[in-house]
Amino acid sequence: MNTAWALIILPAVTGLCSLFIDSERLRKNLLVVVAFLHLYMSLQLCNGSAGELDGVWLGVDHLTRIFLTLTSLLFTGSAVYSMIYLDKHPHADGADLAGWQFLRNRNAIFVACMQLFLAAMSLAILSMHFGLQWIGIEATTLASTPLIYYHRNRRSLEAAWKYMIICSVGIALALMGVFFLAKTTTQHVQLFTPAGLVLFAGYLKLGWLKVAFIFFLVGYGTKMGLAPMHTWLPDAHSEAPSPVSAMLSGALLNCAFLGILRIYQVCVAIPATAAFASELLIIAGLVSMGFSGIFIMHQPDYKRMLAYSSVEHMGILATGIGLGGSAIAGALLHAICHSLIKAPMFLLAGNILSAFNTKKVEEVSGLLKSMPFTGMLWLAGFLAITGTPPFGTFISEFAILKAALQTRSWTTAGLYLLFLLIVFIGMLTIVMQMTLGRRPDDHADEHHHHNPAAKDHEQKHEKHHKHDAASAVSGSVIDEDLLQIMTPVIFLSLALILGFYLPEYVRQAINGGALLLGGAIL
Amino acid sequence: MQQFLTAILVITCGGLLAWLTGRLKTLSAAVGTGSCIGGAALALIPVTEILVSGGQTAEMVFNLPLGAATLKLDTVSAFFSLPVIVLGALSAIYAAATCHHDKHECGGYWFFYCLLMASMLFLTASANAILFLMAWEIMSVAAFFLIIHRDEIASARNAAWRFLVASHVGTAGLFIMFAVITSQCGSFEFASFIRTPVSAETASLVFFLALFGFGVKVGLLPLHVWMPDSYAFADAHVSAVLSGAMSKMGFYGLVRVLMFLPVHAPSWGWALAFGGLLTGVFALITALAQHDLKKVIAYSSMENAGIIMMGLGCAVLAGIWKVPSLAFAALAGALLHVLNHAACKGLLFLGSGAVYFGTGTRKLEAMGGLAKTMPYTALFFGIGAAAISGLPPFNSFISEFMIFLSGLQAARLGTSSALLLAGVILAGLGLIGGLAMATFSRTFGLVFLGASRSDKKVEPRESGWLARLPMAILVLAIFLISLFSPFILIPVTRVASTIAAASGTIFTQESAMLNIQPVTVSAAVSFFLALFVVLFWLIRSRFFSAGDIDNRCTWDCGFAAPDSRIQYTSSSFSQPVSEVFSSIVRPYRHGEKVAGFFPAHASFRTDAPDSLLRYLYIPLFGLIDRAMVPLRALQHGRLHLYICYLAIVLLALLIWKVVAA
Amino acid sequence: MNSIATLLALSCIFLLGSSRLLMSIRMVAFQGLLLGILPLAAAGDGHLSLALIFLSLASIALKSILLPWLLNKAMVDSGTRREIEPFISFGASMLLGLFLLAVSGWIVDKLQATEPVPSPVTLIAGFYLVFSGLLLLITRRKALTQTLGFLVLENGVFTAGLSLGSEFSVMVELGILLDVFVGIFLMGIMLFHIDREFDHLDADRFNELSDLEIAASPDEEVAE
Amino acid sequence: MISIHSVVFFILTLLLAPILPGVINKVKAFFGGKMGPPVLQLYYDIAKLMRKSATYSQTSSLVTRLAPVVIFFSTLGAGLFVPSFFREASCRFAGDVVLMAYLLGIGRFFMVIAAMDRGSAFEGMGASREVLYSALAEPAFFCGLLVLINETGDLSLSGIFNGLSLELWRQNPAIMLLIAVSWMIVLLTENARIPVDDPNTHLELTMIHEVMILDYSSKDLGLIEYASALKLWLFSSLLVGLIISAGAVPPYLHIPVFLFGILAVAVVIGCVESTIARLRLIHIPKFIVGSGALAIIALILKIAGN
Repeated sequence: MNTAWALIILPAVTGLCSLFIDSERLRKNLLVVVAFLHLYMSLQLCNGSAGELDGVWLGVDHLTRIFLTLTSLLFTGSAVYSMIYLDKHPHADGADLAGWQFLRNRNAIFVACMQLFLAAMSLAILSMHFGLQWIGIEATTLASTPLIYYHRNRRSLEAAWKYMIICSVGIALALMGVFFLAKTTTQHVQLFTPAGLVLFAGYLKLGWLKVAFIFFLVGYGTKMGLAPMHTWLPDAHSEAPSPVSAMLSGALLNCAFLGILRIYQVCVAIPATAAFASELLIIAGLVSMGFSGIFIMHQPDYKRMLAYSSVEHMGILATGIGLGGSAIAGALLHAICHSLIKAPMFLLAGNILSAFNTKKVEEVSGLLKSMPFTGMLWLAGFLAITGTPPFGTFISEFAILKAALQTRSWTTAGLYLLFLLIVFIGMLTIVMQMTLGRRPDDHADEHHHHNPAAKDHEQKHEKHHKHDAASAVSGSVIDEDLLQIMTPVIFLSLALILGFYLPEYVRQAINGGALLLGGAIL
Repeated sequence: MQQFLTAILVITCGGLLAWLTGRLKTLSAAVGTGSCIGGAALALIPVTEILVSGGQTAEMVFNLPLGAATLKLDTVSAFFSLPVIVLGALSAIYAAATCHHDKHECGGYWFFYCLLMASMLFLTASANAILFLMAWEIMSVAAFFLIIHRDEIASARNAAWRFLVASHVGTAGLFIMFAVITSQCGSFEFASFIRTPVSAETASLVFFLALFGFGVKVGLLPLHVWMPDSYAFADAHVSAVLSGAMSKMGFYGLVRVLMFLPVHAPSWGWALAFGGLLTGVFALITALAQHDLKKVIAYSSMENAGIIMMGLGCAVLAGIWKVPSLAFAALAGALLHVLNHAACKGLLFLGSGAVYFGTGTRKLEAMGGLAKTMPYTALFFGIGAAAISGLPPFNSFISEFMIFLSGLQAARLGTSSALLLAGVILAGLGLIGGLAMATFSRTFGLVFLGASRSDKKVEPRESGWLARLPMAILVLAIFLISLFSPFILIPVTRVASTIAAASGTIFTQESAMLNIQPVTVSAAVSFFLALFVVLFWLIRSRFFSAGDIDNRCTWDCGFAAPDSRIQYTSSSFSQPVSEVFSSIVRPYRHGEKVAGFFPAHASFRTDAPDSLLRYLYIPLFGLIDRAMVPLRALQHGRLHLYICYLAIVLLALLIWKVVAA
Repeated sequence: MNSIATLLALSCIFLLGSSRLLMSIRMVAFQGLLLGILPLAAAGDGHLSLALIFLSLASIALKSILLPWLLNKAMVDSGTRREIEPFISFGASMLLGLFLLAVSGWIVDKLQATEPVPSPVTLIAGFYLVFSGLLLLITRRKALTQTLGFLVLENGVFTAGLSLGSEFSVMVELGILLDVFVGIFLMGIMLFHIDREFDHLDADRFNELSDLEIAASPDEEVAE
Repeated sequence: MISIHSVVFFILTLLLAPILPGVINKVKAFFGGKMGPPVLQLYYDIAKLMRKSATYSQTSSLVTRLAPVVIFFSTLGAGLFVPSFFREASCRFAGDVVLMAYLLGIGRFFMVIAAMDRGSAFEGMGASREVLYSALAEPAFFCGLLVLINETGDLSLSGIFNGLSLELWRQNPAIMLLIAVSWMIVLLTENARIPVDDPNTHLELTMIHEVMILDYSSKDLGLIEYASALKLWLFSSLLVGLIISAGAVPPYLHIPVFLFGILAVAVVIGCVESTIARLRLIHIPKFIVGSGALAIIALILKIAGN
């Protein structure tokens, strides 16, 4: 139990301290040390006794296991990455913020808020008490807003403001949901936790439970990025520094997702509400997938593309949970794979951004030649995120589809596949534009290749061919730092392994979680 | 089984090694080729065992996230892995021989080549839906990376894009298909698919989904649009493998699915037969209008897919009508044609590669007279061309003959539907055969005969012996298959009976002999004739005494100074055909009218891009794009309205679920 | 208790109508005060726990003193005095406010049909505050007013919570209060930044980030 | 499978084949009110060609020299399966018709590539037309054939044509007539006769068969001329077999009746050639497809019949 509290308090304290540390190196090292410490402790906690600890405030069940391990793994990754990221952005003093001296150094704020962010997420994941969980999730918003505003320019300010307002409103509604949920039980709840409420399942007042679920769905759904409440997501993800985007998409969304899972856990205990909740979740999921499809097609900004892909995957998760049965296990597996793939994608996007310093897709090309590793990983990540075997996403998506067909919900299955296809096509077009072709420097004749008017462009290829091949091999290669590549490689290979081998630990966690949510084991 | 897996492993690891050693071109080429050949040799042992001795099948069980999965090598998978093994090894040799032409860094190229080969072998062996889909997707992805090898070329990128999108759409179909079956029987194992009975509707749903999904790979009529460009822009040896081996995997899948479903419906047979007919005819009339050597060959592989499909359709119907001999002729013909097509198509693509390296172009308009400078390539390509047009005494004739035979037997059957089937097969194959003959006589003539049409004065050079070796081997294979067709038909019979047995059709000895005997005779007769030709050719010079022969310039009806420019070009050759089928092919015509008494400069050129692409797919995708654009206004960046969405959703849900309820 | 709820509702209608920022801030502060004494009223006859009093004092301190002061400072620094004409005119938004009052009445009525609540009027007020908070957020142009709107929303949530009589242990309540405070605090800081970057506080003019423009049409369009 | 008896008839066929063109030309001369060349003219021509010295184009390659041999032997091979004189063909087996068609096909293949081998302006023209027309003719031939198979229940040419009897004509004359007409058209197409092609026009631009062999001389030309005469004979004997069904003729009358029939066919061709003008090139495909249409109608009638 103490470990659990330590997991929350340690990063919080160190975070606050690092506001006042002056040496850049010390701060960064602290960040990494805390990350690894957190990872170590959370692994210990999760390997410990199964089921809940005392579970009034904090507790560890299978869902916690999945998301806690995932979060601190991702945090470690992006902490390591942000070492080099901060080197690339030497700390510049922001103008003074209305006289608060200690808020001047943006790198200090970055490091501090990263750790506070971790603390908040740990709280959100570990807390069993609905109120405590709400505090945690709200805290994540507060901790991450300064991170999004890291670059201190208009765009990032706008993104941060939108993020702040929309998420706070959403979360406020979730709080109302929490109050309603409290109302469902007999006046004074001893155990205001999912497990506690499930014990009372027979006596819960369905009317209030439904209202509560609606508020939870809208509130936490906003944070999770379910359409049409996802509107903050692309802005925040595209403007935030890459390691932060990685955390937002890989870990934060999961926390909000967990928030919804917790009340769903209560809902499934009662048949009537179970059907009600599933219906809403499936609708929300499909709508999100559709939205992301629309915006990924011809998306001019590759970080926004990743953001919308996150919206899509949140949609997949919601659909999977809503479908029930073996789809729930599939959804949980999918959550793991998505985090393991999306985070490195954002980090790679960071590499590309720092090399080409543009977020425009059409200004990036020939990655495979100019940044071979990043380019190859970018392609691999694309294949992984679109559910190409042997990556884990393939297994999870297939499991969800199978469940959809088993429950005879043809329209769901059809739309699900259609949206997956649209997203695939959209991302493929963008990724090919970025990775293939010549480097921008010898773009000159690229255009009159492209020129559709040229009737006999085939002939041109013949002419250009030799020279193309020559220019393809000649030319300089942008050097890539080991730290930039290592994290993505590790995460992607983990996602790859999940494709054909589920470690017993993961399998137990997933199956246990699925059972908690009234699903079938994988 | 162990041997087979080791082979796959060897190939994959060899590929990885080749990638790592990518900087050293020759080394990585050596590693890649070596692993491909070694793996092929290893895999060939169990495959031949199973095919020759028959019966015993090897199994092995894996553990996957979604439960245990079986790898199984039975006669059918062994048969379909043959083209992969042979073509894979031969094309690898060819690639090694020609890789010095390639200025790119080839390590990754080798890796994906090996991956493609390995995944196809794995595919044939996988007896589990998940494994199958995995292998299927890896295969497609590997092929994609092979196609984008020359990614500086915009059209190559388009081709690759189209390929991957098409194969993904197809795979979506397969996803649903397998999900439907598994939701019926709960397990992902093929064995359990066969055991569980399904309702007629489900069976039809499954079959048509499979036809869609696998049809994309084999190039069934409306789904073929990825094919020509991908084959054209990939390197020769890659196109050889894609066309000869990968597209055959589609047929493997189709056959498997037919084996899952014990009870077939007539509609499937008709769909296959008519689909095959339309595919074949469309492919050829489009091929005749092409001016890109490799596109012609690509369309012809679509045509052969059509022929195979007709055979399968006939077999399905015959199975329903309970006419074993008819079913046997059709099925064995189709299966044999798979092998034959692989051999011919490999030969033709490799030959086209040799031509490309020799002349530096793929355009028929710029070729001609290569027979003099590249005699071997000319010989090999000529044999390939004659073979793929199904002319005796070459191998494709044997398989087409068997399918014809099934048509004739259907005609004898007498029922109306049988007559209709016979009409489709006989008339269809007749037309297809004629058009194929037209296509390949045109291609061979334009490329190798006459005088050179190209204006650049570089002398085309024959490719090295190492590059010619695979072609020679394939030619040998062509002759062996046709010469020893009765013996080749023994394993084919075994495979065919395995497939037919799944749907309850049993081939008796005489039902097989009924078809094998005529095959033997016709093979023998055509070989005797060939023998006569050769003998006569040997003594031919005796008839001409020394002074008897003199050489002049071509007698162009008295035109004194003929030169290469007055030759018939590919456009003019295809003109009559495009004229007849102009409603389908719709070639573009470029060039100005000849005017005045002494016309100065005039030129004429046609090209015929795939009409389905032009009139169906590009407009369709454009439409979808345009439909999506207005919706993007939803993300307008106005905070107030974003919050408005939130409020609306909240109110809507409250009113819908709480107040209204 | 009902009287307090009524006051809250009235203050909302006033907020919807007023164009002067200073007045709006004061009105929100007044709401904070009311909200602070609401739990005491709810607890009613006799058993006032020490924790309860402490909580209400804390919330009064935060919501009706600290935050208004912060916002006031922001307003003064930015030198904006009054809200420019919103998307929906003040009169219209007042009418809309009345309509929302009706809606929340309706919803609460429906909710009550299944499960009775201790004080429906307070719950109505809670819903009404939430809705009008949203309305403020949606219709007002100034970032400052949006912050106010958010505060109103929060107040609404708390009112609803109190009306349902579902209060948690002190620790949770404190945590919630802390979160709200930090949130508004951050918003305040950002207001300064917005003022410095854009030298205006018009949130409706932030729409640099959008998906309205489209990438150059990709490969599949290229004619063969 | 092969009997001395049938070999004799096969040799007889080979000997008589070159008469047909002679007969046709006689008929045409008669219509033109001329004497015309003797009936045995083709024999003389071939004999003369065999003695002449050869000329080859410099652009030509081995293909030009190989083609005549292949054409000759493939036609010969095709002849093995075609029953003449209402007797067994010298070689029969199930589906031999396919082999026959494809043997003619390989002959055509070589004819075409040889034509392209000289790189001349005109021969390619002929080639491009030849391949199209022959391809269009195939379905007509096979459709007709499968109706006959359905009637006789045999899969070999000999079997089919010996199985035919007047009964068929009596039962469903329409079908038989349609087949006969469509096969007549096929014959005209395959053997390059008017209205598809004009063997002795003097304008190469409109030729098909003749223009492909412009560059041949001496023994090569002789072989080709003989092969095409033989081809004409084979197709005519199929037509005769169809119209005068074997069942209707008593064995001792086989030879005279067959000879009469085949001459009649030649006369008919002659009449057609001298009465009808050559079609314009753009109309020829319709003409051939028309024959296919007739055959298909026959098939449909048959299907409707049972």
